[in-house]
Amino acid sequence: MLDKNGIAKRIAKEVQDGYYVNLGIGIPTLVANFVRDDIEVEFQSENGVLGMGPFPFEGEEDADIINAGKQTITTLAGASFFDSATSFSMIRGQHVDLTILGAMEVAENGDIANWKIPGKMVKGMGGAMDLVASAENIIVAMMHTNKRGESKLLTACSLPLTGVGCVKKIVTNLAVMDVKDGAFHLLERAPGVTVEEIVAATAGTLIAEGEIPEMKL
Amino acid sequence: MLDKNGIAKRIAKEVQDGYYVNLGIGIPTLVANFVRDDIEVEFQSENGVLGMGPFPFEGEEDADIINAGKQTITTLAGASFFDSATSFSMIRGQHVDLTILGAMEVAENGDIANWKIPGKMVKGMGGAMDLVASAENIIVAMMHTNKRGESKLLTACSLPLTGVGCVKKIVTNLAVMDVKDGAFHLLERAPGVTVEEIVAATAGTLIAEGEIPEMKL
Amino acid sequence: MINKKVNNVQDALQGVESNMTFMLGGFGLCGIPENAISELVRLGVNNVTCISNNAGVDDFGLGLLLQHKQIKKMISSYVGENDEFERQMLSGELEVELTPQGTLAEKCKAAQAGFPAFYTPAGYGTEIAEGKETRDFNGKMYVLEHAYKADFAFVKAWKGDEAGNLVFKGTARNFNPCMCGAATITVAEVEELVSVGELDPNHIHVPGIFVQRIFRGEQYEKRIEQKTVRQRG
Amino acid sequence: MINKKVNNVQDALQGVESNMTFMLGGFGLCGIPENAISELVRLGVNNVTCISNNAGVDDFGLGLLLQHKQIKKMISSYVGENDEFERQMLSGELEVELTPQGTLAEKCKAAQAGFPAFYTPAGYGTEIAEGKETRDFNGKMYVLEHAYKADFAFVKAWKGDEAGNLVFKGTARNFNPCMCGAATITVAEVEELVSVGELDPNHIHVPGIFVQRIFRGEQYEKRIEQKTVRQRG
Repeated sequence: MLDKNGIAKRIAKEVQDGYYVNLGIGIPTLVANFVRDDIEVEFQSENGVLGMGPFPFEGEEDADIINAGKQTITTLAGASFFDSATSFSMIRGQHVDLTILGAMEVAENGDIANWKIPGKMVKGMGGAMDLVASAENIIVAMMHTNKRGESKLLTACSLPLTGVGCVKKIVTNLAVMDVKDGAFHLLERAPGVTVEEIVAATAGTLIAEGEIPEMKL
Repeated sequence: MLDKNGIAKRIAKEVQDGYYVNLGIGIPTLVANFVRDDIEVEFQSENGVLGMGPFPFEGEEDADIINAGKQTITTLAGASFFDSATSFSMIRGQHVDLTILGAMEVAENGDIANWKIPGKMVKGMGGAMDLVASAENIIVAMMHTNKRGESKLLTACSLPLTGVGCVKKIVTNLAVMDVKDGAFHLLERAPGVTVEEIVAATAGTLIAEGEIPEMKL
Repeated sequence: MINKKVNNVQDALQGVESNMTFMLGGFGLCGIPENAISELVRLGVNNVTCISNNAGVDDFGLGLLLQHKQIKKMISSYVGENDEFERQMLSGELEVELTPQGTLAEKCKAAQAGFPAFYTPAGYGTEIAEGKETRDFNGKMYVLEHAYKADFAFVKAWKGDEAGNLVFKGTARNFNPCMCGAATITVAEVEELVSVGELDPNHIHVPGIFVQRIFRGEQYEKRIEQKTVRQRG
Repeated sequence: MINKKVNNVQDALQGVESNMTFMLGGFGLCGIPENAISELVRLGVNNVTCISNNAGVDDFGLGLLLQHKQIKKMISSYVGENDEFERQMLSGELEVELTPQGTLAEKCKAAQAGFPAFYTPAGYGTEIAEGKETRDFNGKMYVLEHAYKADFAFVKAWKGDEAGNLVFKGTARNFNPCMCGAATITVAEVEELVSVGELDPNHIHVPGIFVQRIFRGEQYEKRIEQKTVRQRG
């Protein structure tokens, strides 16, 4: 079973040379730490920066330079700042190659819910609705089950949707899955996790054909 | 009767303190020469400059700094350069206070034609269609009649339109007129020109009520 | 040069009244018009609608207006990080309209640019699209979203000149340029107000035509919401 | 940093073929991609559609492609200043689609920004609106215009870096930024190609994400169309 860093590490393998990548808040943010350093990648943050670098050293943080999670950041050579409309032109115009974000629920048809629990929590969708409606390549990073042990991979989402039929791949603490043809397709098991455990933790249709390899990190 | 500079001089009196002004090619360009220097005005050119100044001195022209008429220009302190989309945001968003442009024909309902003579000449509308469709304050600068002596102030335009019901004021070599309620309303006569001469040169409905003063330049 | 300079925040906010709609720049607490917000608190205008990506934190940014119950309605994309907000929303004291972030930016931009409405894919198939026109273009579905209308836009830039030209620093730019010219009156506050001619005309982020009033803000706290650092190797 | 640098105009135009649609930046002869145009002439591709505000003059700019009869269709807002153009248009050799200048800019911008279409007041009630959807918003009429699609966009900037970031000078900016990222492949040519880190990240007009290839143009004539000067007092 993977921890959050493990999920981030596995997702980092999906990041290819020449990719512009948007990382959501939470586990996705950790992905930047694990991307191979022999490939060229640029990170975009929807509040208006391309070419994000690591967090600043203590005392070097600048209130005017943050990411979408409101964290202080640095920029790398070749970076640029721009306004919010331009930022979403990059996203809506499909210039960002890969979007990695968290979710509360994903359905077997690719629907995703991650912004609202009616009556309980409404933080808002931020840029997530724009991202999932536009991105051609979306990976969801999340725990396979919620805090109550219930599957987050469902036949249909029960929470208000963020986007419809948009999720292509999911990496959880238990597995890597493609989402296509109305089902979750098991590709890899997390270290030490059996196919049976994944099946048991998945409420939606899960297809596991042939030998399912353990993921390499 | 006015010459081109006279028309420009009369129109310059319509330019008020604090106005952003877009000047079309031809007579309108001359208006800049006659604006009072005790008021604050900024000239916008739709190819991407705000704060245009006079033409450069010989040897100081810069191929990268031109106006919409492709003429070399200079800029004043406080000027800015921007792209074409931003430029038309200023125009479409009604941030430009006054638009002065030429015309081949104007109709008594405010229609204007100035971009095409079917079978003869098609230079294109350039930014004129955007300007006339958006501007709240449009003054047409033109000769009262064409080269064949025919009136350019008509009941209805015969040439393909540039915009509908948009012209508010016309200054010609003969007169100043408001365009409202489906008619040309005579406001001022050019020096030495009689009301009768203006009536004779106007094909559309011309209303001349009371004493029509001679214009002051 | 058309001079947009006013002497202080009081002059800059002349005409502000209760029941108005305001746009406020900033992302989180980054690039917010701190001085205009303080003055709105001091003026005590209430029943106002605020269009702003976020709602500040409990004791800073728009959180100050929430604290004083001056806001009738918030239009934002993300409103976490604010307990008082959550309390007012759940109790029904505060009306909230959540809008996808890119849509929010573009609804301001549309108002600035004279576009009445636009089609965006964001929110299609979600409750955000309920009651809105949707349409297929080239096999993909889009939602029709309308331009915002506001009485005042309050933005914050790094530098500005008397002609109203603005320059931003880092990610403090965010929504600020999109809101300039999107309201009847745009008020820009800057850290440094320079004379015309000092800013490079090639590097002006917002031309002065989109700004009606400009002033130098008295002080900026520029609070950091999530200070995150790494250890020195 | 994702490196977009290619060594020369030949590498930059790899994949260019006859029958394609191109966008070309520039206003008149100001800010046109001179080197890309020369290479298009050399490659001899024909039957192409060109989206560009103007069509150059008889012996320079896009006029060169017209001279060699490589253009099937021009999409522009203004095509005066070119006799060969007029001859080909009147004889029916050349297809011409005239589009209001602001609409042309925005059709490029829409392609860049992922908007399928937009409503603009320009051209309402004229032959430009014939056959197009029109619509009333708040008592004013608008025309629905669709985003352009192009195979290549050729733009010219003043400076650029290896990451594809672009900076423009004066009014040579014009349509160039609107076209970046509006085609499958955007090729930027620059007068000066600098290393990453040399351009101020606050003052980049076009972020590199909108550019696929960048090269330093061998030479620029930068011809002036209407040299206009005043006398020294």
